[in-house]
Amino acid sequence: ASTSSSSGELRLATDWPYPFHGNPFGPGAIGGAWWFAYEPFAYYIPQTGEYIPRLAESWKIEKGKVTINLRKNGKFSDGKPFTSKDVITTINLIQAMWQWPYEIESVTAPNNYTVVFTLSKDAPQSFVHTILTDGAMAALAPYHVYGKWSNQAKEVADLGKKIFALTSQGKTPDAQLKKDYDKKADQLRKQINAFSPFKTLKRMPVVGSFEPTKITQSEMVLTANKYHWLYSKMKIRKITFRRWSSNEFVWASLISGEIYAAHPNMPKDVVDQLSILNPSLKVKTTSDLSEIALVFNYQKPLFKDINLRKAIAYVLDRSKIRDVAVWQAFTTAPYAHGILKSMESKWITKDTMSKLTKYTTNYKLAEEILKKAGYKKVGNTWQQPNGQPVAFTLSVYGPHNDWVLAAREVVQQLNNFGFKVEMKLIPDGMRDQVMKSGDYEAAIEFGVAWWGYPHPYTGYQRLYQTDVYNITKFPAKDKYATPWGKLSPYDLTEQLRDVAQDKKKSVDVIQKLAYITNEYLPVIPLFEKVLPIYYSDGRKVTGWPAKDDPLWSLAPGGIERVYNLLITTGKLVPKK
Amino acid sequence: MKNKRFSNFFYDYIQPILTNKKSLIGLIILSFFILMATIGPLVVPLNMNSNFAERYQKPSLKHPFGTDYFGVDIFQQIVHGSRSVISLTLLASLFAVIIGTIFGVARGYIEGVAGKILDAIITVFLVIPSFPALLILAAIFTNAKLNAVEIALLVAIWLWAPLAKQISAQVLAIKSKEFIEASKMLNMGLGYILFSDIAKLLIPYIFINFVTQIKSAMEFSIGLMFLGLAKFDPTHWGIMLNYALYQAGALYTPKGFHYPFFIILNIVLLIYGGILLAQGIEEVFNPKLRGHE
Amino acid sequence: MRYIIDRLVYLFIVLIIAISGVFVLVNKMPGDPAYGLAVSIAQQRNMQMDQALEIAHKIMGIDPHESLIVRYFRFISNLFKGNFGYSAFYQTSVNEIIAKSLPWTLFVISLATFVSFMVGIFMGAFAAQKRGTIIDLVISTISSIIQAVPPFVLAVLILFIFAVRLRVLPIGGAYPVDVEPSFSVQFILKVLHHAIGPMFATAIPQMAAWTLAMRGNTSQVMEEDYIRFAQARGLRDSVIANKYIKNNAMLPLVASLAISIGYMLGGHTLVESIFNYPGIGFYFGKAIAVRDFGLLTGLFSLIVIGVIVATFIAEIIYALIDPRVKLK
Amino acid sequence: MNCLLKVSNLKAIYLVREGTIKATDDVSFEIFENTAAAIVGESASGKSTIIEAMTRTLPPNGRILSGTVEYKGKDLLKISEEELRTIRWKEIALVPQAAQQSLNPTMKIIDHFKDTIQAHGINWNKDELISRASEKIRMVRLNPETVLNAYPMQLSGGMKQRVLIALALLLEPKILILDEPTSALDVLTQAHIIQLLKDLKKKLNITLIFVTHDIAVAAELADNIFVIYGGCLVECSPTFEIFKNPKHPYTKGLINSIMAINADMSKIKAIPGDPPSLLNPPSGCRFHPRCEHVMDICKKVRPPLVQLSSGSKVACHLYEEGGYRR
Amino acid sequence: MSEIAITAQNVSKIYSQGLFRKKYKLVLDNINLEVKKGDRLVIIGESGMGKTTLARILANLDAPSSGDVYWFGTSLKDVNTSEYKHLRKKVQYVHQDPYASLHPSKTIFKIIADPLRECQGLTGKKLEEKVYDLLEMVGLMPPDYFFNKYPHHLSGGGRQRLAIARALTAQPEILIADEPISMIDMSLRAAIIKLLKDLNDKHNITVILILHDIGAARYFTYEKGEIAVLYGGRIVEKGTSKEVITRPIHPYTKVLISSSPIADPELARNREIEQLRSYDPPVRGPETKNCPFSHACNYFVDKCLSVTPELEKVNADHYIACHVFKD
Ligand SMILES: Nc1ncnc2c1ncn2[C@@H]1O[C@H](COP(=O)(O)OP(=O)(O)OP(=O)(O)O)[C@@H](O)[C@H]1O
Ligand SMILES: Nc1ncnc2c1ncn2[C@@H]1O[C@H](COP(=O)(O)OP(=O)(O)OP(=O)(O)O)[C@@H](O)[C@H]1O
Ligand SMILES: [Mg+2]
Ligand SMILES: [Mg+2]
Repeated sequence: ASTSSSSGELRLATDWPYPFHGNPFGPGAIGGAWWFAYEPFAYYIPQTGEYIPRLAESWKIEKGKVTINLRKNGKFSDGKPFTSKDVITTINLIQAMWQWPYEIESVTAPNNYTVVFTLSKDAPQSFVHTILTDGAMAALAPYHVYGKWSNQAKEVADLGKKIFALTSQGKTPDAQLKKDYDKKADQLRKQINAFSPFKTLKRMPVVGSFEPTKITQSEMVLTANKYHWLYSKMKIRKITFRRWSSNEFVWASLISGEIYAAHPNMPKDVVDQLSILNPSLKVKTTSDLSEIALVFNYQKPLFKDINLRKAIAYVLDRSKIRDVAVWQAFTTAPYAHGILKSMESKWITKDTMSKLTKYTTNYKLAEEILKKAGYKKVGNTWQQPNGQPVAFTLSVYGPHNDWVLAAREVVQQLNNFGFKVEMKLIPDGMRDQVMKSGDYEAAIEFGVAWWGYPHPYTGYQRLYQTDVYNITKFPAKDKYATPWGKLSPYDLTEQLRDVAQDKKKSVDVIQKLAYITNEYLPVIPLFEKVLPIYYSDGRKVTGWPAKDDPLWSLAPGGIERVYNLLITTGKLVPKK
Repeated sequence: MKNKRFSNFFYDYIQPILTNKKSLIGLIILSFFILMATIGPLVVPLNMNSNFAERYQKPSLKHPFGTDYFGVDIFQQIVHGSRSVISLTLLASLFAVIIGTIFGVARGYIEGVAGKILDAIITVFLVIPSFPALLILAAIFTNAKLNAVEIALLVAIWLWAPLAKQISAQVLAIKSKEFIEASKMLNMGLGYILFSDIAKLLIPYIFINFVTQIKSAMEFSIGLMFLGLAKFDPTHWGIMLNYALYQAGALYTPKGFHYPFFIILNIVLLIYGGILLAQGIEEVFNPKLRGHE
Repeated sequence: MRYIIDRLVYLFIVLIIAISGVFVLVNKMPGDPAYGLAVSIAQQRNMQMDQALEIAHKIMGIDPHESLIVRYFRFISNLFKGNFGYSAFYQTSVNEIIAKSLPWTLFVISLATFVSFMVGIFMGAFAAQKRGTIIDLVISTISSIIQAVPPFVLAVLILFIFAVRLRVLPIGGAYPVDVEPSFSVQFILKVLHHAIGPMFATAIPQMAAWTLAMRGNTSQVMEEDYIRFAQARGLRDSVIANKYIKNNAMLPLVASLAISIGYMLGGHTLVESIFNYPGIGFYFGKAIAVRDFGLLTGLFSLIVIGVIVATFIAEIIYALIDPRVKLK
Repeated sequence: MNCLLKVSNLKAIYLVREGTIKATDDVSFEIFENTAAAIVGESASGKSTIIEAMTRTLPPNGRILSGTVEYKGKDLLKISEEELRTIRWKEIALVPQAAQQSLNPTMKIIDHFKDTIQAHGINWNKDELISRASEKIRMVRLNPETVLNAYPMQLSGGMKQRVLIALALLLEPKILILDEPTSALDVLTQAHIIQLLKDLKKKLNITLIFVTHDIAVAAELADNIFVIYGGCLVECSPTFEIFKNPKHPYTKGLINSIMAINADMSKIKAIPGDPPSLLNPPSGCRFHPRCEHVMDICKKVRPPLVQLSSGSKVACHLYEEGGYRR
Repeated sequence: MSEIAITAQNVSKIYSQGLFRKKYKLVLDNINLEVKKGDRLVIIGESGMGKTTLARILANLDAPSSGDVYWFGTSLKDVNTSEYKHLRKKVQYVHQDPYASLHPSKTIFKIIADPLRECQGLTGKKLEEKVYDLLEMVGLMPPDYFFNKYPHHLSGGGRQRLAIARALTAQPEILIADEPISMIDMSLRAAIIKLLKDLNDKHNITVILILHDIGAARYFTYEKGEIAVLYGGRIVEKGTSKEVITRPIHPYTKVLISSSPIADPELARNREIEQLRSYDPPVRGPETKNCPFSHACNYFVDKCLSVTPELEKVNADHYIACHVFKD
C-alpha cells in the first residue's frame, strides 16, 4: 500500500543475494529476477507441448546438431543488439564456469543471427529441450560485457570437456592436465566473480524484459528494458520484489495487498480468510510436476520385504494425508506407478491400468498380507517374522512445512495400525547430508519429479538411477517379474532415455516401468505437489489468464516465466 | 533431634516461602504443572487421530481448550506434552545450575592462575551468543541419537555461565568472611569449607537461579526440538505452537485464535509461575529486599 | 591505568579463546554450504546431485579438502587486519555485509534500548514509590508476565496485529525502496516507521526487565539510611525522589545498558527474520541455514567482539559515573 | 527552666515477618531548654526508635501507635508533613546513628550542604555557602578544603560522623538530637566531640538530646539521663544522682559493668543474662529475668514511672512515689 | 611457667597502594614481642594503629612483610606442613565481630560439633557431651537449650561466647582475640573479659587481647600480664597494668588515658585534656625514620623527627620508646 503509482507496476515476492552483485555465475545468481533478465530461446508449455519462440525465431533439429535462427530485433537493455556472438560467449562462459553443459561439443555462428550447436555423442535426445528452454543458454553473458573472457573461457571449457570425456570413458585423466585445468578455471572464475557487473558497471545489461536497477536487502526493483522487442506491448514497466523471508510473511503481504501474486503454501482456513480480507485475490493451482513420497532405506533389512511395503501402502489413507499436508494437492491414490497423477492418462494405457494393483486403504488386506508373510500382531504391535517389532523412525526435513505435516499424519496412521513409528526432523541445511549418508530408516522426500524435462523419463531416472536411487539404494538392477517377463527397471530406464523423444516408443517402455513401480513400490507416493498461485486480480493489475489456460503449466521451475510472458504479450495490464 | 532439625529447616526455608504471597502462588502454579506432567497423562487419554470434521472447535466441555488444525483436542495434547516440556526444562535448568555452581564456587574459591583460567572460561561462555551457538552445537550432534539427559546437558552448556559468574562473586564475598577463616584455623579442610560453609549460604541463591533458568531452558528446548535433536514429539508445546503459528497459520483466521492462545497461555503460565516463585524466594532470602528485622 | 591495561589483556585473551572456540564449533558443523546452490543447479539442469555439488563448490570457491588449521590461521590473521572473512554464499567480504547490515541492527537495538530504558526506569521507580498499592501490583505483574512470554511469540503478535490487521505498520524492510536514502525528513520518518515493529518487539521484553530491575533497586535505595537522613534534613520529597532515589537506583542500570546492547547483537536474529529487517540477525539466520561458514564465523566474531567491548565500556562507564567505583 | 519538648506515652513498633517488635513502649519524658539529655541503654533497647519516632523518621516498617510530642505548643506527631519539614533541621536537627550510610554516596559533601539550605529556602550564593560550610567543618576539626569536595566514601567513619554534626549545625537549630555520636570514634576523637558538644551547648544555646550506650560518655556531657531497658524508660534522673545513687537495679548493674579507668576492680560485674527480645518481651517488668531483686509482682505487673524525692523518676516495684517501697 | 608461647621478631607490615602500587604504607614497624606460656597480653591503641594487623600476623592469618613469628619456639617461616597442622590448632583467633564470624545458617550444635569431630575425633554421645561441656564452659546455659538454635537467636555477648567456644574446640594453648568486646553491649562486656580471664587462669591458656578501651585493658591485666600501647605501627610503651596505667610515661599514653571516659560526672567535668598538635594518624613509609608520634606530640625535640626511638627498659615492668621521657 506504500506506492500510489498503480500504473505499470507488479509487486511480487522472491529471494536474491544481497549485497547484490548482478553476477549470474555467482551463488544465488540474481535471484528471482532470473527469468525477467534472461530470455531462453523458447518457452515450453508442458500442458500443450507447444514451444513459444523467444530469442529464437525458429530452429532445426538434426542428429547431433541444432541450428537456431536468432531473433533479429533482440536488444540488450543498454541498446546493444543481440547476436550470435552473445550466444557463443555465453556458452563458453557457462561451460567454463559451471562445467556444464558438456553435451554441447561446440557452437558456431555462420552469421550474426544463426548459431549451430553440435552435440556430443552421449547427449540424450532430451538435451535439445534444455538448449531451447534454459534461460542460461542464450544471452547470459553478453559479448559486449563478457567478450574479453570468451576465448579464455573456451580454453577452460575445452580442457574440462576433455577431462570429462576421459572420465566418462572410465579413464583417469593425467594429473598435469587436471592441474592445468584447475589453475586456469580458478583464474577465470576469480576474474569473473570479481567483475560482477552490478558492482563494477553499476548495472547489468540484460536481454530480457526487465533489468534489476535498484536493490536493497528487503526489496528489489526491476525496470523494463526499453529496447526489448516487445517493449511497446508491455503495460507494466516496473517490477518490485519483496523478500520472501517466510511463508507467513508472504501471507501477510498478500492479505495486505503489498504483493500482487505469489505461490506460498497456505492452509485452507487462511485462504478462506484471505479471500474475505482481500476479495480481489484469486487462486489457481497447477501441478508442480513433482510428488511427495514415503521413501525407504533399502540398506535396512526391514524394508527389503515387499510385503511390508505393500501393507504400508494399504494402511495409508493418502487423501487424508493430503488434506493435512497440502489440501490443494492431487492425491496419488490409489496407484504408485511413478507417473504424476495429473499426467497419468497421457502416459498409461487403460490396459496397463487394469493390471495395476489398487492401493486403497484397507486394513484387512494389509493384515492378511502381513500374516501370510509371517508377521504377527502381539497386543497392539506388529512383529516381524523374526520376533522384532515393526519399528522405525520416519525422518523429515524440518524446514519443509508440508512434508512435516505429511510425516506427522503418516506416523499417526502407521501407529494406529500397530507399527511403532517415531518421527524425527532433519535440521535446516542437513537434508542432503542425512539422506545421502543413509542415516535414516524411512523418510519423506520428493519421489518422482519432472522438473527440467517434463517427461516420465525424468521421474524414473530419479527413482532407479539418480537422486532417489542414491538415497534409497533400491535394487534397480535386479529383475522383477512382469506380464512382459522378468525385467530390470534400471535397464528399462536406459531404454526410455534413448526413445524419450519418440512418444510411441516411450509409451511402450513406460507401461513396463509403471507396472514394476506400482507392484514393487520402491517408494510410496503420497500426493502430487501443486503450485497454488495466488494473484490479485483487478485491484492494481488485471488481465490474468483464465483458470484453465495452459499457460499456467509453465509455472513449475520458474513461475516468473508466466509473469514475463503475460507482461510481454501485453496481457497483464495495470488496472485503470 | 531429627525432627527438630526438620522443624528448623521448615521454619527457615519452607515457612517463609509459604508465607510470601508471590512464592506461594508461584509454587501453586508449578505444582499444578508438575501434577499435569506426572499424573496427567495417566488420567487424560490422548487421541492424535486427525479428524477434519472437528477442526478448530471452540472450547467446550468436550474439548476444554478446543481442537486444533487437525481436529485434535488441544487439552489432551497440552497434558501429554507437558511431560517432555517439563522434564527437559527442569533437567536442563538443573544441569545448568550444577555446572554453574561448580564453576562458580571453584572460580570464587581458587586464586592465582587457575582461578584466572576458570574466570576466562566462564567469560568465554558469557560472550559467545548462546542461542546461535546452541543451534550449531545441536547441528553437530544431530546424528548422535542423544537421550534426554544428554540433550538437557547440551542445553545446559549454554545456560550456566551467567550463574557461574554470579556465584563466583558470591563466593568471593563469602570466602573472605570470618567464619571461613575460623574453619581454616580449625584445620577443617577444603571439602568442609566448600560444601558446608560456602554451599550452605548459596542454597537459596542457587534455588532462585534454578527457577529463573526455567525460562531460558524452555526456550532452548523448543529450539532444539525444531532442530530435530530431540525426538520429535507433536505434543511438545513448542512444536504445537510452531504448528499453530507457522504451519496452520491460526493467527490468520478468526476460527483458530484459541489454538495458539491456549498453548501460549500454558507456556506463559509455567514460566510466570517460575518467575513468581523466584521473585518470592528472592524477597524472602535477600535481606536487602526484606528490610531490617 | 594499570588496571585498565590488565583488563584489556585479559579480555583480549578471552576474545581469542572465544573466537577460536566459535571457529571450531562452526567448522565442525555438518552440512555443506554449497548444498542449496547444488540443489537448484540439479533441479534447473536436471543434473545429478554429486555433479551439481562439485560444480557448486567450484562456483562458491570452496575447497572442501582444505585443512582446518590452515583455515583457522587465515581467519585469525585476517581478523587482526580487520577482515572478518569471506562469505561464500553471498560472494562478498563479510565486512561488506556487516557494513550494510550492522547499522540497521544497531539502530533498532539502540532505539529499543533507549525507549525501554526510559520507560522501564520511569515505571520501575513509579511502582517502587507506590509500593504495596494496586499500581505497583499491576505494573510488576504485567512486567513479570511479559517476561514470561517467549520473545518470538511477541514479535509474531506485533507483526500480525499492527501490520497485518490494523495496517498501521509496514510489513518488513527498513525503508520503502522507492524512497532515496537521504537525510530528508521524509526518509527519516519512513525509516522510523519501519523500525517501530522490530523496535517494540525488542523493547517490550526489555522494558519489563528494566522495570523490574529498577523497581527492585528503587525499593532498596528507598530503605537506605541516606534517604531517611535527607528527609530528616527537611528536603522536599521531589528532590529526594530525583536526586537521591532515582539517581542512585539508576546508576547500576546505566552501566548494564552497554552490556545489554552487546548481548542483543546476538539475540536479534528472531525479530529480524520475523520482521524481515535487514540487520545482521537476518544474515545470522541465513548463514546457519545455508552453512555459510565464512559468514558465520565472521558474524560470530563480530558479536563476541561487540559483547566484550560493550562489557568493557560498561565497566568504564560505571567507573566514570559512580564515584563509589571511581575512587577505588 | 523551660520545657522545650514534652514526650508523652510514646509507643512505636516495627512490623516484621514474625510479628511486631515493641521497640518503644509508653515512654514519657521532658526536655528542658539548653540542657543536655542522654538516652542510655544497651543495644537494641529502643533508644534510636524513641528519637526516630519523636521526629517521625522511622524506617518504612516502623509505626507510631500512640503518644504526643509537644513542641512549641504543637504536636509534632500530628502536624502536616510540610509543616514538619520546615521545622526539621531548622529547629530540630537529628544526626542519625548510621553515619556511614547517611550521606548520599553519589554526591559530594558540599552538595549535601547545598541541598539542605535550598530545602529551607535560604538563598546563599556559592561563596557564602562555602564559607559557612567551612566554618562548621572547621568546628568539628576537619579540613574544609578536602572534606567539602570529597565523596562520602573518601572519608573515614569518624570523619563522616563529624561531617554530619557539622551539617546539623549549619542552620543552628534549637534542638540537636544525636544518635550515638561517639560510639564509632576513637577515644581521642570521642573526647573531642564531647568537648565540642559541651561548647556548642554553651555558646549557641542549643538543647542537646543524645543517645549512647556508654553511660560514661553520658556522665561527661549530660544533665539528665534517661535509662531505657527493653523499650521502656526505667529511670530518669539528673546525672549526678544516677552515678551517686542509681535507683533501678538495671542502672546499678550498668554502672557496675563499666570497666572505667578508675573503676574499683572488685565492683566490676556484668549484668547476668541476656537482653530481652522485643518481639516477645517478658511480662511485667521487662528486666525481671535478669534482676537480682525480682519479686512475684515484677513478673506480672509493669511498674509505673514514679517520682522520687531525690528528683529521679524510676519504674521499679522496689519504689513507690517518693522513695523506697516499705 | 617461663616457657615462651609466642614471639614476634622484627615484624613489619607494609601495604602498597595507589594506582601503580607505588605508594607504601608502613602499618607495623619492627615489632618485637614475647609472651610466656600462660601469660596475658593486651595490645591497645586507637583505630588504624595496626592492632588487627598485628593480631592477624601473630595468629598467622596474614604473613608479615619482614620479620618472623615463632609459636612455641618454632619459626613459622620454615615450619613443615604436618608440624604446622599440629601447631595451627594450638593457636586460635577470635574475631572482633561475632555477627560475622559465625556461620549464619548452622545450628550452634553444628558450629561446635563439626570442629570437635575434626580436631578431637569425637563422635556420638561423647561428642554431644563435649559440646555440652564447652558451651557450659563459656557460659551458654543451659547448653542443651542452645543446641538447635542458630547464632541469630543469640545476643552479641552470646555470640562472642560461642565464637570463643568454637576456638576452644581445638584445645588451643594460645588464644588471640581481636577486640572481642567492641561489638557487644556495655553490660555484657565485662563478662566476656571475665571469661577470658578465667580461661587463662583455669585452663592456663595464653591470652593475647587486642583492645582500644584502656579501662577494659586494665581490668584484664589487673592481676597479671602486660599492656602494650601501639601507635603508628610501633609499640610505644609496654608494661604491667600498674605501671602503664597508673604511671604512664609516653606522652601518647598519657593523652589516651586522660581522654578515656570516666564513670564519674564530677571527675569527668573537671578534668583537663591535653590538646595535641594534630589528631591525624601518622603516615609512615618504609623509609620513614622518626617517632611516629612526633607530628602530634607537644614535647618533641629534633631527634624525634629523625630517629625512631626504640623500646627501652625503664624498670623491670616498664618499657618505653621515647627520646624525651625515657628517663
Ligand atoms: N527497621 C526495623 N525493622 C524491624 N525491627 C527493627 C527495625 N529497627 C530496629 N528494630 C528493632 O527494634 C529494636 C530497637 O531498635 P533500636 O534501633 O531502637 O535500638 P537501639 O537502642 O538504638 O540499639 P543500638 O544501640 O544498636 O542502636 C531492636 O530489637 C531492633 O532489632
Ligand atoms: N589490606 C590492606 N591494604 C592497605 N592498607 C591496609 C590493609 N589492611 C589494613 N590497612 C591499613 O593498615 C592500618 C592498620 O590497620 P588495622 O586494621 O591493623 O588497624 P586497627 O588498629 O585494627 O584499627 P581498628 O581499631 O579500626 O580495627 C590502617 O591504616 C589500615 O588502613
Ligand atoms: Mg540505635
Ligand atoms: Mg582492628
